[in-house]
Amino acid sequence: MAEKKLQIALYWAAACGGCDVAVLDTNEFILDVGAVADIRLWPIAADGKYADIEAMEDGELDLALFNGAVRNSENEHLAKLLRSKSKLLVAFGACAHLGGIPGLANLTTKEEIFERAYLDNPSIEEGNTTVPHPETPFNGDVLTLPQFYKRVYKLDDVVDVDYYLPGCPPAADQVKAVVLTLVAGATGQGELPPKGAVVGASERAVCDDCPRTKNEKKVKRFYRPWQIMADPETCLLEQGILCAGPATRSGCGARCPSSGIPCRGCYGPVPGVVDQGAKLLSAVSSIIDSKDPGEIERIIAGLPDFIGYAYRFGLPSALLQRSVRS
Amino acid sequence: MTFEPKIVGFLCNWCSYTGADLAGTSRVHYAPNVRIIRVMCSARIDPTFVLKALHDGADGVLVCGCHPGDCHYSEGNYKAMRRFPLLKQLLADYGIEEDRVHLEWISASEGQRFADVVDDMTERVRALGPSHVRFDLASDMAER
Amino acid sequence: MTRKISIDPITRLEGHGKIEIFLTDDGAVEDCFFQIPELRGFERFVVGRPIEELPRLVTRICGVCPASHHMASAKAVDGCFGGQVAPLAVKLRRLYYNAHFMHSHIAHFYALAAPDFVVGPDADPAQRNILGVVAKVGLEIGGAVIKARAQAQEIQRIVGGRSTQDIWCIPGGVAKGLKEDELEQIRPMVDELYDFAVFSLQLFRDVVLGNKAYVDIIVHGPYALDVQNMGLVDENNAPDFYDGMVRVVDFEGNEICRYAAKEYTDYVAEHVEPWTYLKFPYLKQRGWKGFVEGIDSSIYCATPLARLNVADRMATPKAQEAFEEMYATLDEHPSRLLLAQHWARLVEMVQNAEAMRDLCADPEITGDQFRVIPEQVTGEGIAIVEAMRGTLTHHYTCDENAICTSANLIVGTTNNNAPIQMVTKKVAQAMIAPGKEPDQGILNMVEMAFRAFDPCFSCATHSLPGEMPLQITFHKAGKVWRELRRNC
Amino acid sequence: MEEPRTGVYVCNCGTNIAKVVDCDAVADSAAQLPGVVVARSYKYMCSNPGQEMIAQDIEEHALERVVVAACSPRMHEPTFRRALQTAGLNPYFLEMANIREQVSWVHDDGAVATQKAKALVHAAVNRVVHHEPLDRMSVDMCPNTLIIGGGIAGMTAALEFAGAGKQVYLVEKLDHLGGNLARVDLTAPYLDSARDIIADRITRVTDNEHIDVMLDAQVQSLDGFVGNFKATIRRETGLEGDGPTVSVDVGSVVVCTGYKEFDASRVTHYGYGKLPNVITSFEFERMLHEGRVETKEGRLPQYVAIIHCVGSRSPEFHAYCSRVCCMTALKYAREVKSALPKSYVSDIYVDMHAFGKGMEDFYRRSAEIKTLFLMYERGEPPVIRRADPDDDCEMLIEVHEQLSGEVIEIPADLVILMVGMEAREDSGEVARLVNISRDKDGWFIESHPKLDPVATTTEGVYIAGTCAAPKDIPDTVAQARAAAGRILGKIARGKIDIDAVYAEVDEDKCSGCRVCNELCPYVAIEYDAETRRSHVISALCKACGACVAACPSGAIKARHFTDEQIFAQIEGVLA
Repeated sequence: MAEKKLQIALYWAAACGGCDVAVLDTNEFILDVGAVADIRLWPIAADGKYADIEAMEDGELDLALFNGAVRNSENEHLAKLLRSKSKLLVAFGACAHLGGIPGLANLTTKEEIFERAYLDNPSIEEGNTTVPHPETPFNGDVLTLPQFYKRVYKLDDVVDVDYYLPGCPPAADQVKAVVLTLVAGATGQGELPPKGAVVGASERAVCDDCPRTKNEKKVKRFYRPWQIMADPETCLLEQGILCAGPATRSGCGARCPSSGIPCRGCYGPVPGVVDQGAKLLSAVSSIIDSKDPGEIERIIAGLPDFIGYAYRFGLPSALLQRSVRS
Repeated sequence: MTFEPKIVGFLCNWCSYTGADLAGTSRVHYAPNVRIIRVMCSARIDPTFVLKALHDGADGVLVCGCHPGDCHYSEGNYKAMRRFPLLKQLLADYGIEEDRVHLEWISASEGQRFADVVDDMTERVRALGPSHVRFDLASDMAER
Repeated sequence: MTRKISIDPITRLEGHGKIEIFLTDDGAVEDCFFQIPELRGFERFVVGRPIEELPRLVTRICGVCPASHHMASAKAVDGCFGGQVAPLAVKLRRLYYNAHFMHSHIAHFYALAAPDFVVGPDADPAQRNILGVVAKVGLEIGGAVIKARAQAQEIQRIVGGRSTQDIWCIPGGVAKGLKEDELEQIRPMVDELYDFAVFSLQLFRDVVLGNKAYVDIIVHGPYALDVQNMGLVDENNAPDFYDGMVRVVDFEGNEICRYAAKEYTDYVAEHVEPWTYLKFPYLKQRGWKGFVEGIDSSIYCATPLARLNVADRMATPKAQEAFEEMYATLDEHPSRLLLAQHWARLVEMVQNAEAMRDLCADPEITGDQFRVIPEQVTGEGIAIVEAMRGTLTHHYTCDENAICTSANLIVGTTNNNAPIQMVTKKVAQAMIAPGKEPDQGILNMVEMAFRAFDPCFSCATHSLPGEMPLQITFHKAGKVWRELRRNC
Repeated sequence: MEEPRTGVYVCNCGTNIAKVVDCDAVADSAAQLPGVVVARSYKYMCSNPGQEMIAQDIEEHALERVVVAACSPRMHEPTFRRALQTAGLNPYFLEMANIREQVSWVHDDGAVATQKAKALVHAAVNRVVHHEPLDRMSVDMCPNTLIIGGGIAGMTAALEFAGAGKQVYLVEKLDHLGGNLARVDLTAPYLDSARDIIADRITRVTDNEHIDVMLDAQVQSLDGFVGNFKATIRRETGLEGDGPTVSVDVGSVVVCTGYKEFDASRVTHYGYGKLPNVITSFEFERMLHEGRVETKEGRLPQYVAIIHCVGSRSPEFHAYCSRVCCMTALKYAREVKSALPKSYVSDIYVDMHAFGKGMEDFYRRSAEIKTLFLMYERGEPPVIRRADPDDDCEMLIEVHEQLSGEVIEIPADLVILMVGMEAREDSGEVARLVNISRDKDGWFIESHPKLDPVATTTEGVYIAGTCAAPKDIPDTVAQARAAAGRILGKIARGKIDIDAVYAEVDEDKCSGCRVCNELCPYVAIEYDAETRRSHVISALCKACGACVAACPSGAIKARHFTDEQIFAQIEGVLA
């Protein structure tokens, strides 16, 4: 075992870099990994020989951690490349797992995004009509840019994924645990999780780890977080503050509710749940305390843009993808 | 040929489903577009069912329960009633036409009414045309 | 026929920024393009979301400096509610933000910049990384670096619940206050960080200023750019990272303008080129004049150095000493020497540490009045903070139900898009000339030019700062002619 | 996964299904579905040969699942479940597709109907794959019974139980037993005295050691489930209102709350309430009781008129027939004659309903005693007005007589309105109390109108007598005995099977968010503060599934209505 070092690659696509920071936040642990593995590609921490990756045999890599969603042709190309070169491919973090916050772009269109970024914008150069283009000719040659897709995809929309590590970003200790498990598995010193498994997360919802006290729930009014001084000890949902905790897999350690901020669901659905948003919807509306249709309407008016809460981190993984608008 | 919508109907066992049976025993004829799925109570209807039906190609979804105050489980239909407006809002956020998903109270003695509801819903969904919701990743990626 | 050289800082396929250099047949640089191939569209898809959610959304623009976006966003959202904020919340936010600034600067200086200076620009690439630095300065210092970064992060976590992908600010204040016991945890860390900042300055003095070769690179390298400077200052024209007025000063030290956040559209505009997704901000009143240097150029830098360039003094005593020492050595204020960025960063770190110390000493800091409930929705908010990598502007509007109706962002690195463009071309021209074949050297030089700006393409394009693998591909009539690589 | 071996049986239901649906085609398409090893179309699946066919196939083809496409599962699901059980297969491995009530009886286009039938069968086959073997829970049957209502029905049932030595709690709202029958004098057709019928029963009931009669009492709450109810009963202690409550354990409940008579003043053209000598049938019964047939003024009436269908069989009031009024009217005609031989009796009716044993003879005999029969059109009811002073009568009734086709005016000194039966105003409360449903007229709904007339949709709760619909004494008594018989059978077994369909919490998934806690109408969900988990008391759960849909963790499973099963059905109907 020891003589042949593990071959590892880390990569980010349409992401913010928080996932790589999460890896950095394992601090000295990285050095331990360095001891058992060759990190063949990791742009943030340098010294990755990309060209070698392309030159590699298929399956030459043992493990590839891919974070970020697929927003453009380059992201997709790299996803496919790493898939073919690596024995194990891990969707690392909410964007690769569910589409992440960049996935909210699926509520709008490519045209609207370009319009806003380059044409209709208070600080844009007056009278500008230029927008970036995949191909710009220059002296008989051409400057190329990757193609910006119509919508955002999650990693397993474009390639086959072995494991999913949820979180925005994944908690550093979870990253540690998962890397250890996979390294052990890949070196035959341990059992690999079943293919397709969500790793580095709890089997229960965030409430299980949330320190707030929970009681029977009946809600007469929903509040936006800034509208009331929430009691620091009791369940936020009970107080009428929309919290995705009950419909969200734990593993984060309930960081947000512990700090007085409602959960927004970055770890994705609880195991066995098909659509996180639908489940949040069902739970939240089930605790409405009224039998009067008019009053019920008034109560849910306290939950504007529900789709933005229901699929904050997972629109590309929701049951419904395409609306009549697109 | 005219478009024949596919509608999935979720009916509670005690009132609506019995009402639909009554339409049958009374030989009341109605549009054949609704395919009925029986649940014990309208409160069992998880919004996921509705999204799943739309996702799998339903052009419309009909949800039926007992009349408020007359639920076999005393208040199950109120639970359905509470979930529905938020579900409608979510579907609207998606840009899905309102008439595609409909909630109706049908009692065990309202066979005729059930038939009317089905005919009416079928007409409204037919007028909307086929649902654009059904999502096929392959074709979507092909045209991106 | 033109030859095209393409430098992929993070090769094409990893693609978060590449350089295309066009050579004439005789081998002179004809033109040079620094391309950013990414766009995510936050400005569009935050529309329709409840305005108070934006501070939690925009942090995903950049996982490297999420706190900068969180702060700018929080302030812009406060603005949408009439701008009323609990005074204690402002103090807590400053404490939190200084901590964030500090760990970001530590990471950059030691992991990214130090290799050039501590290990040496000409050292073996394999050694030119944090491990090399540790090898040179000794393990205990290496340990101290990791510890300091972790401590600064821990302070952020204790104060605001999370150290990355921040969640803490809500309209009118912050979600949680600072408890007495939490303050007691923080205090010793703050003191250690102060000592660490002072130590880092000393290290710079000893290792860098003590080495004539390095000083030469800083002062005489091709890394001077005759463009203007932008930065946020307080009423005394001392740097302020959280709030203040934007001051723009030309490279000779004349103030061009001094404006409040809400006026930004009068002073800054963004130019678009078809070959890159990243826009080019410029001084609006001067108009877009292209990528040109000069005293009346409309191009500006917004960097640590620029911040000190527009400042008359530092806000805290120890930082003030460091400030005076630096400019005395550089012997110009403002300075055009891009590599002085690293020094500027250390000076800022001292101010961060001192500021945190003062805030911890504030008797009110553990109070419970850390939030006010907004009474009205006024509909528009514009906020500016200093991100580590430059001035950061967030501009929102919302409807009467506090739902976002529009958003506009000018992020730190975007400000420096044009200067990066220009310095890259400058370096290329210096290194590539008729008859002079490009060689490995160009890689280091180009990288150092980049590094000077610490370009955070997470913000601008969401690639990451790092020791960027470099690759130059020389094209003759579109065909690959030769390749040079480092770290790739 | 390897699909379980499934058999599909398409019932022709004689021609009920086959005349519209191409059953063979449905079977053929089913045969193509994964896992289906045998698919047959047969004339009557519910017949013995039909059931044996299933049993045989289970044997021969080693079937693991069975789908029957036939009538509504509400009709024959128990039948086919038994068939599976006798063949040694878990009864819950059955799924039915309703292609009669919801296809052949409601669609006429054969092609379309067959298409729909195929889809429903596809859904059933998809679903049955995910079925799990379930065991019914067997719990003790409490031998005590609660009877609500002390009328003829309630007392009859009570005596049945007492006769079998079983404890009964008979709860009567009023201060006396007897119900509506106690307000009646003689009964049709044999004119024996209702008094005797009632009085005898009242003494037997009150004297019986096994019958705890609670007068001035009302059931306040009923919790629990079949075999194990707990009822709280509040006794009114006269004037000072609310009295003590007692709580009793019962295994079954018989609802015998009876009816109330129609309020005649709602029919304006009869002038009831304005004209002093227009009275209702019950007011007339009281006269007979007191043995004096006379007008308000105390004169003996020369002309007596009886008007039928007051409030019944009328579009604006009740569409239904109250079933007993016609014969009661004839009874009155005879009683008037015997009381006042010189008087003239006219009987104004719509149709004379004389169904049932001895009734036609009774009708004929009444005709012989010179009663004047006048038939009016439902749309044109008679109109009563005061007579002029010089007339020899007090009132004049204008009737559009159907047989002669003439408008006839007849004299009257006393008018008896045959008021119909209607559901009691408190029937809604009672329905909610014992959790049963009412039809549009407020009558309680039976489990099946023909096959199960005294049971309800709530196991352990039965209905008897006129609370279910208007009926006469023999039918009421028959129902009361039927209900008692059903219950005594269960008591004799001592144990009772609870449906295996209920909700279950997977505590490894439950996060203790407590969203479900408030939702259960039967307080079947317990939260354990120690383990911070919620859990369902299966015996109390009635399987509505409210908590299942609400659980954001998908930690609650609705046995036999799982998400997987319903998803599979959705895919099936849309395939």
